[in-house]
Amino acid sequence: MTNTPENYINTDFGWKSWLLTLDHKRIAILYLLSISFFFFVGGFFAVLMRIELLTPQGDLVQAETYNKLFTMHGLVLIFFFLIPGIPAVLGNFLVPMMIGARDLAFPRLNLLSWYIFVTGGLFTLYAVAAGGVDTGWTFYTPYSSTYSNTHVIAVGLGAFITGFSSILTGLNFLVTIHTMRAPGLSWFRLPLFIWAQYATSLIMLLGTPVIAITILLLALERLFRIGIFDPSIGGDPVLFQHLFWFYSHPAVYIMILPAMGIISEIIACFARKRVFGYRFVAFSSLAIAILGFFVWGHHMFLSGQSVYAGLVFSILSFLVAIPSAVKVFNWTATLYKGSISLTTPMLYALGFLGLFTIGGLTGLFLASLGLDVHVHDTYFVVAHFHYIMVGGVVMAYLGGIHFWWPKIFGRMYPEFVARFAAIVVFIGFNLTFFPQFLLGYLGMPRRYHAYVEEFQVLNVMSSAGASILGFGYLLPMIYLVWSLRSGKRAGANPWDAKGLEWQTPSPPPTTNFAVTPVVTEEAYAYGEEEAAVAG
Amino acid sequence: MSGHLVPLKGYLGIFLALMALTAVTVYVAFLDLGPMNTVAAMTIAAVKAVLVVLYFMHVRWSSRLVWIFAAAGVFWLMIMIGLTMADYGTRDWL
Amino acid sequence: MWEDLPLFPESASSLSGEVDALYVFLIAVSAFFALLICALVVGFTFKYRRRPGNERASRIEGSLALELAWTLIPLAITMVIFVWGARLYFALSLAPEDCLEIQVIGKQWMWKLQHPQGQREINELHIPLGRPVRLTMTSEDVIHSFFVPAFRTKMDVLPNRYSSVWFEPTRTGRYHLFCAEYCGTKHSEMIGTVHVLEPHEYERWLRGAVAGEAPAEAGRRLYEAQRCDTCHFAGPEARGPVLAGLFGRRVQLADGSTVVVDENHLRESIVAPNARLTAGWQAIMPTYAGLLREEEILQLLAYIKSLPAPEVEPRNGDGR
Amino acid sequence: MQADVPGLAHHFEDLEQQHEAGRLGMWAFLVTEVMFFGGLFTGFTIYWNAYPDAFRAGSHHLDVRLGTLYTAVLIGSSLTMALAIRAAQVGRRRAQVGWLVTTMLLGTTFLVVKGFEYQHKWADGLLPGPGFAWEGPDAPHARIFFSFYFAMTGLHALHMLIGIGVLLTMCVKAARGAFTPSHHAGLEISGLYWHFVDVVWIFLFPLLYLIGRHG
Repeated sequence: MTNTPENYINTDFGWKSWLLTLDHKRIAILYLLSISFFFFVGGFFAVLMRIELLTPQGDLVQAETYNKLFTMHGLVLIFFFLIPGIPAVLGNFLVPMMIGARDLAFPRLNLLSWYIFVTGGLFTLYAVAAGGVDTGWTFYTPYSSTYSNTHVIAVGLGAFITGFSSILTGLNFLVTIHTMRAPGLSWFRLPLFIWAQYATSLIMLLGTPVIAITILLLALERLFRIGIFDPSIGGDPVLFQHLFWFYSHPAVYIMILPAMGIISEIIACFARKRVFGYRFVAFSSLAIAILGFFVWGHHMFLSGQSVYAGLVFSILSFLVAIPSAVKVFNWTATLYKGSISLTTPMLYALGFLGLFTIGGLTGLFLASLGLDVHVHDTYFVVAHFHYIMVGGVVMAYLGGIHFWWPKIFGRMYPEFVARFAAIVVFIGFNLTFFPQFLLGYLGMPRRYHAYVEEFQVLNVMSSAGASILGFGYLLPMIYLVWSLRSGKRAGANPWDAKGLEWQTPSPPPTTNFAVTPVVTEEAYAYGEEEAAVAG
Repeated sequence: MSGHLVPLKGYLGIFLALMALTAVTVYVAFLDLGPMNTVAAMTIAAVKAVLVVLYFMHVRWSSRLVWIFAAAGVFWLMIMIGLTMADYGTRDWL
Repeated sequence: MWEDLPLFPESASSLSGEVDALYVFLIAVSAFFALLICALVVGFTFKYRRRPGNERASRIEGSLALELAWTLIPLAITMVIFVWGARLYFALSLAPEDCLEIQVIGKQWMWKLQHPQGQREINELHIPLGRPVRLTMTSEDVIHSFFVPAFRTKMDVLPNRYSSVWFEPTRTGRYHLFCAEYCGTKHSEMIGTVHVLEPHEYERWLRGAVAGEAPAEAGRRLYEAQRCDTCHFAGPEARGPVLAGLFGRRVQLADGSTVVVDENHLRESIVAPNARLTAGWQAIMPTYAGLLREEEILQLLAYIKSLPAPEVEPRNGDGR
Repeated sequence: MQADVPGLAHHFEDLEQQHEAGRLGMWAFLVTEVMFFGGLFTGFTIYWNAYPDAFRAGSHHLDVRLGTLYTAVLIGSSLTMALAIRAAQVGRRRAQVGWLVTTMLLGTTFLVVKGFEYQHKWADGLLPGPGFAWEGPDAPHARIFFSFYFAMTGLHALHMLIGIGVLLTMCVKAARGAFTPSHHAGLEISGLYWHFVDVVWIFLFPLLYLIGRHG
């Protein structure tokens, strides 16, 4: 490290310099460490579940334990990995750099958001240690408010607190993107990752407070029996579902939109081309963010919600599928006449394309009223959202981590092993979750600790796939850590990529840019050959 | 940045208008107007809120972005109430 | 091993084939688009891989025609799926007229069912082939969900409220009954079996099963034991509306709105009588919440529904 | 970089940008606040629509004179808050402090009276929970009215408490002369928050206190 120029990592070494840092890049590292921890905690729960489901009888753990496992698996991975994952790590690091700013608009709020996140996480871990919670991550009343005798309030408080870190992150991004773009960086010159983060921030700001108040009311219901959600004293449990899904459906887009942003960056770079239909991809992010708020009732077609409300929510759900389809088609078209190199990030991005397509298409099955009656609350739903959240978000997250790893740490990861790991993850993922579609249509309900015998073959296949997937996730963990010391040194721009973040040294200096950059060209100006436009 | 300087009289006028509207809404609440009671109460409240937002919170003299933010809050609240009511309002249609 | 790997559950109701048809259609649509995307991605990646002679990409900005095409074509396809799914949903929701009416109570962690003639079952349901069956369901505690994969139907079972589901079995046999809404520790043990029998076998089963009192009959005894008739009778001194013939009618409420007297309205009128008071009556009825079990409320409902409408139109909430 | 401008954070280009960011940030935060209270407003609307009689009876138990008083006090405090900012705009330090103190006093008055009202409701057994005592018909849904009453006014009071805390800080800063005609964004942003709390009350007042008046 002797001859390395000063950067944000080596500028200072003490604990304090990290724990009190206001540098968005260091806060991103703090987030990276914390969410990686939660990823493996949540993944550990998943491993236990898949082992339990190898046999129909439910003989590894007690039913109570199993119920806690799937609850904590969902809670930890949704609230502490998927939602903060891409925005708080890659977004935090990249948003200021991509728009040519020296930091986010509110550095103190940024640090505060990490502390809030950690506090919420500690609450949740405390609840796990104290015995866990068994309501499912959806906290449906009246089970959660009256019948469960597990640590509902502690876990709810954990989610409640973490929500504020999400709000602060969204607020910071929104203001930063509005006010701090470098001279010349007009909206249509922004990288699509920024558009995606902007759309995500909107959802964080508008949705998260609703889950906060809902959890608050749930806690009050549990403590004082206020009656709002309690049917035994005149309340309506379905109202809880409305308020819960008003946030929790858009929350899915909090997870997937930033992932889509990453995919746009990676595909443009490794096809060496401007993203096909840039404006359509940009606006489809906004369309998803806005339309995403109109569809929550599709989780409630069988809840006792009115049939007519079901009709409205169904048609709106089909509409929100369109902008996602538009994105997929545009990414595919971007490859046309490109100059494509299959690096590790690109492998993840192409894997994302396939898996997200399947995840999105199976969403149509669930939006369709008559078919949802059969597949609702079965493994079909489980498979669908894992295709989006694991096949989509986690693939994109890993792709993004590899893509920007040299920028963040100034080291290259080992390319060959990384490609191998990407392929293992892709295969393992499909083996794990494709059988679950079949299981769901066969009628296996979700959240079953034991099941009837005819479901066993598919469950064994799924568990086998999960072991491959788990191995695939461990590999990057190992070689990425290894690369921190022993990886090849990366130059400022190892991919020869466009975008302001690549114009700084790797790792970047604390102030990002010595001189505020002036932007004179569109995003992804890879200097393509002028050719006759086909199609 | 120092923002728009509202004359003292302007603030006082808004204040008096708000107080007058408060008096009106209390008076109207005691009349039996059937469903119009709700409409009247909510309309008056909305007018009062708009006065506070436009003048006391200076939105009248703020950038377009602030207008959009303020409108977005109202719009999303309407989505939440409206679509939830779409369920409760039509439950016994079938 | 392929016998161990079924792809479709058994198909045993009048609508299960239609659900399968929509499913197959959606699989076809999905397979087409998924394969299209995969083929294009793989094809482009191979054809335009970076190699000498293809160091630089060709400049392509986009194409409005293509954007419109891949917005409007998927939109049209999804609208077809929407209409198809919605029609099916209505078919699954609207029970035909002359159903076999069965009462279902879900509780942690069992299904309690009762036939109109009084036979009770737990986690088992015997029904005749070829006759539509309608279940009126409620829960004693948390939310459950009644799911029979072979019938391709499912409905949440809520506390303090009735929901219903119907199906017409078309094949004899034994089929799984699952609880599909997570309901606590033994959620996965809240399962049972639906037995679809030939009609004559069903008759024999009915005779052989332990016949309890028919719900309507038990309801009549409850009605008398609770002295409902001291207030609900025809005459100038009546303090509550006549209940005979009330079911299914539209009545006016004290606040001016109207409501159809269905199971849920009757239920609310028993457990929270003053929440939605019928116009023209005083708020004097005491609540029976906690005094009657779910089963007893269902029996009262069965009795009230069984009462023949009186010849003379009584004054029933349509004002005095 | 113009590091020598007083009050300019290192990562902003100029004060204009910094102030605009602060103002936008507060507005974005207020939008989340709208949705936070929005969950309660949604629930209230649903139940009020379903059980209008119980809600009117519950509302009838609230003191409309007190409700009017709260409204007047809060609107007054919004006026004094606006005047405090105006004093900063024209550079009058003592007036700033004076108006801020008045604002806080009005806010405190609101909270103290509210405290007495809570105590009264508690004594009457109207606190939702096992001890809920309701004489009129349809106790379950009257209880839900009072659940909303306490949740909404309680959350509102909590916001006022935070607001008073913020104003106290601003007051100290104002006394030290931190706000000048060209640089008083902190005060302005605190004002936005205070006015927002007033706007919430403008809706709570008719919903809670007035729906049960007629008939």
